[in-house]
Amino acid sequence: MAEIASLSAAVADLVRDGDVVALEGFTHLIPVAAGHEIIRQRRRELTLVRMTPDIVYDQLIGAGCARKLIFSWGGNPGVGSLHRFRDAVQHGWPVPLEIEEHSHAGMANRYVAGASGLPFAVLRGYVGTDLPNVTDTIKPITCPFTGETLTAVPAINPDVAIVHAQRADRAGNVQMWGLVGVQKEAVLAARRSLVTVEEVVDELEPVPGGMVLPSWAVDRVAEVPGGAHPSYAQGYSERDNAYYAAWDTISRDRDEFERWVERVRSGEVVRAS
Amino acid sequence: MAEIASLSAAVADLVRDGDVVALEGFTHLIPVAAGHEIIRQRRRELTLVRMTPDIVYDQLIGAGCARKLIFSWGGNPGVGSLHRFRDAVQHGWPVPLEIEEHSHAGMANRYVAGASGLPFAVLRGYVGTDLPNVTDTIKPITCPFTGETLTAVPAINPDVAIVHAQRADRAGNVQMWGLVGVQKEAVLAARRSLVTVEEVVDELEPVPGGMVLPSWAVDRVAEVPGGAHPSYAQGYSERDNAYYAAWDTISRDRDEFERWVERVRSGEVVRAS
Amino acid sequence: MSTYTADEMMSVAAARALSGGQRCFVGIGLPSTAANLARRTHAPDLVLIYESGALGSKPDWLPASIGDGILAETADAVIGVPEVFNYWLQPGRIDVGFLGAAQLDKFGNINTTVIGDDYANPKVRLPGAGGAPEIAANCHEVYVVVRQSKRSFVDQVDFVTSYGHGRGNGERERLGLRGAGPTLVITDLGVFRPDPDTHELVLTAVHPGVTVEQVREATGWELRVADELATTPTPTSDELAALRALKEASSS
Amino acid sequence: MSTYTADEMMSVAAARALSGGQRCFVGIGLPSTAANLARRTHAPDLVLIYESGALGSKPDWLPASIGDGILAETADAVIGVPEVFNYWLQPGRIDVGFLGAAQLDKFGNINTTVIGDDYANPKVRLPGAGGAPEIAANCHEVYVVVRQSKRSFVDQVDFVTSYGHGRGNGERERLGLRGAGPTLVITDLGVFRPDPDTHELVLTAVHPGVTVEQVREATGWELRVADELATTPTPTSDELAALRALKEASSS
Repeated sequence: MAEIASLSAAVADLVRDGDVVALEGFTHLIPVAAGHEIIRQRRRELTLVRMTPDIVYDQLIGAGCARKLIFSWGGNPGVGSLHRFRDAVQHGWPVPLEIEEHSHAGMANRYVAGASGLPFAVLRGYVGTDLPNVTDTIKPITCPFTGETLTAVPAINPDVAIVHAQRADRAGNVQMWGLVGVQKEAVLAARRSLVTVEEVVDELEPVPGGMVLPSWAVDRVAEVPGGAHPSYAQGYSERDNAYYAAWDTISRDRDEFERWVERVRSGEVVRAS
Repeated sequence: MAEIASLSAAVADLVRDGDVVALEGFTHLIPVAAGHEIIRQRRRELTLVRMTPDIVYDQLIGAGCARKLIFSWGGNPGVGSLHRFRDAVQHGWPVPLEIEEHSHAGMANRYVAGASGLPFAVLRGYVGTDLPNVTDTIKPITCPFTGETLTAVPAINPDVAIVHAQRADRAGNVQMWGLVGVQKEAVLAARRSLVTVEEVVDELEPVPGGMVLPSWAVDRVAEVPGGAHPSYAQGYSERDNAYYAAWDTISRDRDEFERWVERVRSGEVVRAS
Repeated sequence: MSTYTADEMMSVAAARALSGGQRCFVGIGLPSTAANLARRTHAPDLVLIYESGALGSKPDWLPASIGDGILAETADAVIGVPEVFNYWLQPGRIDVGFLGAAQLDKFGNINTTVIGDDYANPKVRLPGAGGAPEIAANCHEVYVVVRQSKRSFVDQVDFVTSYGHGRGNGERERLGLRGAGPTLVITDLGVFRPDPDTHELVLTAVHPGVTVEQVREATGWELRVADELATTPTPTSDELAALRALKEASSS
Repeated sequence: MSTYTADEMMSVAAARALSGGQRCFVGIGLPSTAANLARRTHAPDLVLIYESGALGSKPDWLPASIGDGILAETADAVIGVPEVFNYWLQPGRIDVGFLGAAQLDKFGNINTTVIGDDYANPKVRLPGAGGAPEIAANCHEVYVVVRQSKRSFVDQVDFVTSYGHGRGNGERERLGLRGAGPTLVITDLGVFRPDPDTHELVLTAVHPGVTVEQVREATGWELRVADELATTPTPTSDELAALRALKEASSS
């Protein structure tokens, strides 16, 4: 059963140096505040997993929390590049960043396999591309019925998955709606899980398009209103497009970025702002 | 784009002798009226696919429409055996019935593979059972990453899938909610598809737990209120448990069953009743 | 003390085996009766999972089928059937798989496929596997509830639909199956548990008024009896009242 | 005639390539602009599919990202990301994949991964693959929209992120890829189509006022020009009005 905890206690309990950690949320419902808490707690040597590492991963990478990134698209959506990510890959700053690179279809299926208790997934993917030449977690597999060759990718089973959702009830059942990405799969694939929510309510009113994760499939729930900012929570907030643009400036310069990290560490930046 | 048609025209257009046909619906939303229309149109030599062949398949088998059944559980749920199914398997009446037998997990994954454009699916299943000894569509497969042996089953891609849903709009977009079984997978796996609906409406109001199949993924929509009887359509009708019990009597005796078929053929039984 | 039937004793004994907070994958019929009774008596927070796609159902009456509307309407979450098997059952998230059986053998293997030794020409064609093979494989443990007779309780099943302990002696582990398999069998006569070494089912308790001789008569193999044979406590009036209320509500 | 920019010409030309009723898998940026413009002008029943899980979105303004709320709120159906790729893209249900590119080569191969020939030590680290490799593989055909320069239009991409026609001459078919691959490339200078035999991209149209020499200057390989070179019709005032209204609404 999920325990309702503070964000800092939940991150302290669940996230350890060296862990494989997935903060998921496909543009919508990105658990940014939890990422900041990881920076604040100075976690190190994490293997970060995420289909679309965007600014929250740029922040974690720039703050030196990560030694490896498993991903399929790393950019500032609608704006451009991730400068901290590029700096880490191109110049090893602040620490070298190993990368394991897939496509979205491959990553989504890796989570599905992880959630399904299978060691691998099968897809029609990567054929003809250079990705199998640089990523050793892409292999051919033969259909035992037709003889056709397809592509296999291994399951992802993070030590910890963190997602953001709209609501939880006091028993820790979690409800989310709108674009739900691979959040359910990430939670189910992980050994431990934390869900930050906009609010904890007495009862989860059913919502069109809503999905419920039962309390017994989640370890911790933390109430963090606005915890997805500058991403959004449908029904609670709008995407802050201006912040994504502003991040381009903050992140372009190492010194300016480090001042931002200091603000996070001092507790001044509680949400992305 | 789905064309809105009468049930008889849709079945005449889509279902041909010798086809592989899946009528899906997991206890809820079973397309019974469409099954009766297939009996009325005297289709022959069908390979019938269904996870839970219950009374609608008992009827199709007894009426001599089928030469083969691919399934995972054949019974009258909550009542007992399917007498027409047993008679066909044990005595070849009215025609012999070949069977291909799986588990629910295997069948569900066969539909998933079919819907996904993959030739096979992988699961942890069948291990230690006698099913692989009698069913040749169950094979071992090795994980290319861990070396572990798992089980593979081939995709199901029916010629025609038929499901029942609560509503469609005039453009042919289909909406269903409640227990949705493998209905989406069956439609997406099939070459042609028919959805019978309780009603065609001007606009699909979003519903909690609702799922929409876009018009362009469906071939025909037919308005058949009560078309799931004696199964039910959540929000429209209740399961007719008495009818399931009554079927036990009708189906136990060949003559009584044949009188029932005549009533269907004469158009007297439009719904199961 | 009120009177009760052997079936009621069986349902009560099966219900008692479940404890609060457990996640229980429920087959229809006897298992569903027992699981719902447990939820209405000593285990209100038992989590019921039905293969039709209902996670955490809280029905007020006994559903006639695994797809009754009441299961979806009272569920914490309603999901598609592929997700039930792939995301919830297969990874080992379910504590107890609660199954029935047409035939059960000495090592807890279950047959719900055919009676007779020729699959192609069966004496009796049964419904088939349903969800049971993977429930038996992937739940942490399996409880079986079955009415006992020489016909249903056999030395070796005609067809292994759901694997129990094979021919015993650790075969199950050698096949790489993750769950512990059948750890408890509850019948209308008594309770059986597998021997820890051989995995043969051993009679560990008889229901009140049942003799070992009666159980032996209804067992198709040479019955082993535990050194310390228990007697099941009789159903309490609360248990019987709850069971009868569940059944009454479902038939009304 | 109103004046317009080269980018506007490119978006209008790209929009015109789409026709009503087509199912279009839309990347963000230039492809999304073109697809939404098509829906607001000549192809109102174009079906827009975004990898974030929105099937049939009908946004009133240009979304800043593939996950904007407007995409979910106006969609026919909202689904999870695994389902987008497995149930909708992979089986070949989508007519057109509309992609951008950082680098595009003579055979329509796309690079969005790294600039430079050492993957481990790239000159420029780009965002990576996203959904593009499987969009390029599994849509019936692929349209690419890209601003053209000698840097972006190269003889051979540094990294094949999304496979076009390989090194040409039917390589794509031999790999067993089901979709036809890139059949149309629209730039700010003109329009390219693959030669039916060699699959090399050939200039088939120039935008008004653009010379073949200008296109040649902005092409990193020895440019081939179609025998019958067309000139793109200038944007109509309706097209420009619709495009500007879309952009205005999105920045307000």
